[in-house]
Amino acid sequence: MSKNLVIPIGPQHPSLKEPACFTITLEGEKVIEADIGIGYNHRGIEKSCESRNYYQALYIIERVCGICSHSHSTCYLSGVEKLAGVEIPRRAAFIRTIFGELERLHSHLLWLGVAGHEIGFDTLFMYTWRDRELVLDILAMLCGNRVNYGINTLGGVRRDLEPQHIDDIRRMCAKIEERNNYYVNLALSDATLAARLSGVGMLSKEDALKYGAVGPVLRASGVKSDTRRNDPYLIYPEIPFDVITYDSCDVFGRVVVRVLEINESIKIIRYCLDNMPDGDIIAKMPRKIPAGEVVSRYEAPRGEDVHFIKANGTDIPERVKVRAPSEANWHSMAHMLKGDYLADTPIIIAAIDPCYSCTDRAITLNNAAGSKRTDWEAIRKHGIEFYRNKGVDVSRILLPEKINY
Amino acid sequence: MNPLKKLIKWAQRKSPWIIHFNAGACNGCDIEVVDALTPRFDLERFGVLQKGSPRHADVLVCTGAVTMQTADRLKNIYDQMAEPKFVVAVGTCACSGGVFGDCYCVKGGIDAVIPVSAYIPGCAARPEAIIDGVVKLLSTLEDKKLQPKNPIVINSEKELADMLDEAEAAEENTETENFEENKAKEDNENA
Amino acid sequence: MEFFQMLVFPGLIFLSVYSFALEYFDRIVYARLQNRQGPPWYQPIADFFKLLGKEVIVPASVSKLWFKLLPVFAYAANLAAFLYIPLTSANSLYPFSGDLIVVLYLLTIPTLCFFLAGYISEGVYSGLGAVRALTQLFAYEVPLFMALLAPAILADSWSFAGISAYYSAHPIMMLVNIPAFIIAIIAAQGKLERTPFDAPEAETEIVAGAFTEYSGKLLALFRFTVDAELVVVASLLAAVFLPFYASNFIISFILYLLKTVFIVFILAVFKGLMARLRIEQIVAFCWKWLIGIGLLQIVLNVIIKGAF
Amino acid sequence: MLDFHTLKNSIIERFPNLSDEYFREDGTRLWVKAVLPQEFITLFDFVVKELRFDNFHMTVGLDSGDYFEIIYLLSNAENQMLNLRQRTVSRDDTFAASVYPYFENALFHERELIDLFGIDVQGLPAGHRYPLPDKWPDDNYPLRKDWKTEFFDKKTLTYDHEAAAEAERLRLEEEARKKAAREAAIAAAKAKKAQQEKEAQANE
Repeated sequence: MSKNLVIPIGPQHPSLKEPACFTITLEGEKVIEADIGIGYNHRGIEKSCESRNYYQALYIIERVCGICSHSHSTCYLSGVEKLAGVEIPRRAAFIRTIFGELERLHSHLLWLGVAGHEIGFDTLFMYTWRDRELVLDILAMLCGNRVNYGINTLGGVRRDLEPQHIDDIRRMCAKIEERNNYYVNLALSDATLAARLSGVGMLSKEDALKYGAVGPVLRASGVKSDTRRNDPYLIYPEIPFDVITYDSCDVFGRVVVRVLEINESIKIIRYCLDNMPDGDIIAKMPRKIPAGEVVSRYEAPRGEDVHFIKANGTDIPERVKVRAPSEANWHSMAHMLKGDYLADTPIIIAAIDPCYSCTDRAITLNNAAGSKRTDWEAIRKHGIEFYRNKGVDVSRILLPEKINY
Repeated sequence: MNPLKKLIKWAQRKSPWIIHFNAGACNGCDIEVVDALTPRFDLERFGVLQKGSPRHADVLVCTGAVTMQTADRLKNIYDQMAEPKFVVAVGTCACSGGVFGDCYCVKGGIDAVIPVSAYIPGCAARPEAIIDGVVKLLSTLEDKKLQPKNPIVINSEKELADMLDEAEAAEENTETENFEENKAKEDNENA
Repeated sequence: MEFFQMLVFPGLIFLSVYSFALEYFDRIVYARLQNRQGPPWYQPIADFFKLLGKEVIVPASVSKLWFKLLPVFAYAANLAAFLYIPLTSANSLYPFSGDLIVVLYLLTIPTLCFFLAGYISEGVYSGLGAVRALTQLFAYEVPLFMALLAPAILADSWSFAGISAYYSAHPIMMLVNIPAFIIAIIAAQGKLERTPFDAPEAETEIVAGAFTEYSGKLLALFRFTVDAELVVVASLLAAVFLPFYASNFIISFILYLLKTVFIVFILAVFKGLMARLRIEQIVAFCWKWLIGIGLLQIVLNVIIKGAF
Repeated sequence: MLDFHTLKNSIIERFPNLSDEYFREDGTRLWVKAVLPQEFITLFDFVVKELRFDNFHMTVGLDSGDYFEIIYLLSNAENQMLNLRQRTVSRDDTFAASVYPYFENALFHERELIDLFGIDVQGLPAGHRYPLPDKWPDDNYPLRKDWKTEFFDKKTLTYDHEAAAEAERLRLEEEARKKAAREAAIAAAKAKKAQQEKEAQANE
């Protein structure tokens, strides 16, 4: 392949769970140039929040991203409650923390499976997703839905944790912890896993800070920064947990950071279950939020999630801005892609655990310079398009028999 | 040869290969679609395999409200798939645009762009619902008269152009029927 | 009689039926490894006939003749190789002195067909898949030849008949070839492009490698070739490394089935436990490790042959 | 851990025209009032270089009536957050300075300002438009207050300006009428109360 080959990965590609288009310029098997094309998921969430009151906007904010819906709703609500000057009851704060950590559990297990799938290790994919089912059962038991659990509401939590729920959660935590130890020594001992992951997607400490990486990607480059410690919220100031860092600066480090964070989350859940106070779970919230601006930060499974809310005294928010964690990692990922092999591209893209629906952004791939499409589709599409704007769908037309082919 | 046709129809019911495309979803449904392939809900029991290339797949599983950006890519993938092909819309957003229906950048459900064979509602449609939808789609294959079209092989731009001109000529004399058909299509689109 | 043998028993019908059976066995073992339930027994047959019923899309800029003929060449090479491998008795359909070498060379033709299929369909992904198929061919070909020729050196003859005669004479010699058997298994995994070595059709990187543009009947034939290759390679390994046969037909046929199922079981477990290696890691691994052990094995065999 | 007081003084002493009422403290966050672009760049450079606020979180675009504002969220190693504001001169002259030279990952945020607000951010490298789809019609900026989604026809991708203006006029009339009605009600209530007091005094 003397000339540089331009490979479009996406918008539909088996390794991507969501639409994004990466134009990778190759020299042989080495990647020399990577251009990110994301934002196919831009649905105009911020505009629709401005035509909904605070309760209705909560439903949109929860569906920014399917995997970290609790992070977005908690971040949004802590902002609105701060504006309204309402202090949510302690029991509600405990329940929110437990749900945040349950979400981190199933998100990290999900990512471990996807990473395994990217490098062709489907057995790891199947095992981790089987264990993830345990966490989803608990979530379904607690709040009725496996994904987009609507436990949060303005001023606190919708449902309480009954005693028999609590020992189900403890049993699940024990089972997940035992499975997770298996994954910890699998990650550290398996030869092919190490062969495929170490030395791939290097992001040095300075680059991580320069490009503003967040979450496990930052912590895997040796930077000790976690929003639960930097800007504590809910119950985190009291909880004794430590921030996991690993200084191998590559995809292998991100696997280790995420796997060890699962253990931390289990420790946090156990602490919350042990000393959860009684009391009511929701506080009275005024319908009209007084005018003001607030910035709320939350540690989502993929990194730091920042919400900006501006209220103008009515019951409709004037401006809601969501900065999802994946959006901060795009630049560091484009930097990581250069210099590695094509075979590593999917795992590097997956390594920052991108959540395109979170990033809510749209960039298109300029086909002129880009991919080399087989001529057949071009002709076939041309034919269908040519006839579509004439109002007749050619694929439905029964071509007269006399055309012999 | 009737037995061969019957065998092929049986085979189509028994081994639907799916290809998954997210047309702007919150990826809650995508995770549930992929979840249906994992040990607890194993879709391989029904012979379902996830395939990478549109050429290999029969069932296009779409999730998410179609944003304007993904609309023509979704159309492109649908065109690339080999007949007989089906489309399954998973999740409320795919069926009708869902909670993002009124956003400025969203075209609505999957049927705004391509014909859909099966709708599976649910905000994050559960894997059980997805499996039920796929199995129901398979069982409808029997009664629908499904003859695989003989392949139209087009070799060059010129040949395609002539074929389309003939089709255009054929279209002239069927102008009147098409007029009603188009009007009917207009009505149910803005209904 | 000859015609019957060609067409039915060791020939076309048996090969097709047995390749469906082995593909089913392989998928069930793989699924059970991931504690999934796995497909029903008729799944390979259903996949094959469903693909027959699908529309064939032929890219316009491709020479139609070659695009359609390549799967046929690949399958024909497989079938030809299968005729030379002894199944139930010491000598196969047409035993002659160098049939081991002929089978080995016939087995490289399918890989060349995969390369040509990927190359002429000019898609970005299929082009890359084709190049990877060739680079992998150079990686596993030499160790596979070494591993298969080591027992031949010990048996001092290039034909299956000679090998089975020698090893049935002194069976303990089979234990000497254990390292060669291990290398042959790993190289076979590379030849069949299965998971540790499936860079040429890595689903998450280059969609479906050389077969990206194929659909309908042609894809069915290609998948059929891949299954047939599994049968041929398994019976080749069985014929070279476990060359013992019973006297009457029924028992030796069951013995043959057991041998091939055992080999395919190892390949399936192998596939379940490993992650996919990058293409240059595959080449490095094959050239450094497999050839090293292969050379040792050949030297060992020469010494033993000299001694006895 | 320099507290906000020293922080404020160091900024005011470097930029005399920023007086104390320009700042607002709120927990661990220090908000700064809006500043015109020319002045903003020197302030931004001072804050990033000298005060070591080198962690960039995001930019937020705001349509505040007669001009646009851009809020930059920065934080330093001690996790104190400083929110600077830059405002454009007016709704039509939408020039704004870019911070891309300081923070490369501000690229997406600032492209978004261009697309969704129509703020003309100078100093960004060439690249695709962002985040709107490529078929999006020009000078249609969705996040502006006067752009309503219901007047945007998704099929033909055109914005119906007359209907929007019409609806705007109706809304203003409606508001005026309601305000007038409310004042009338208050006046009536006051009159009634005054009259009741007179009666109370009368019958004492």
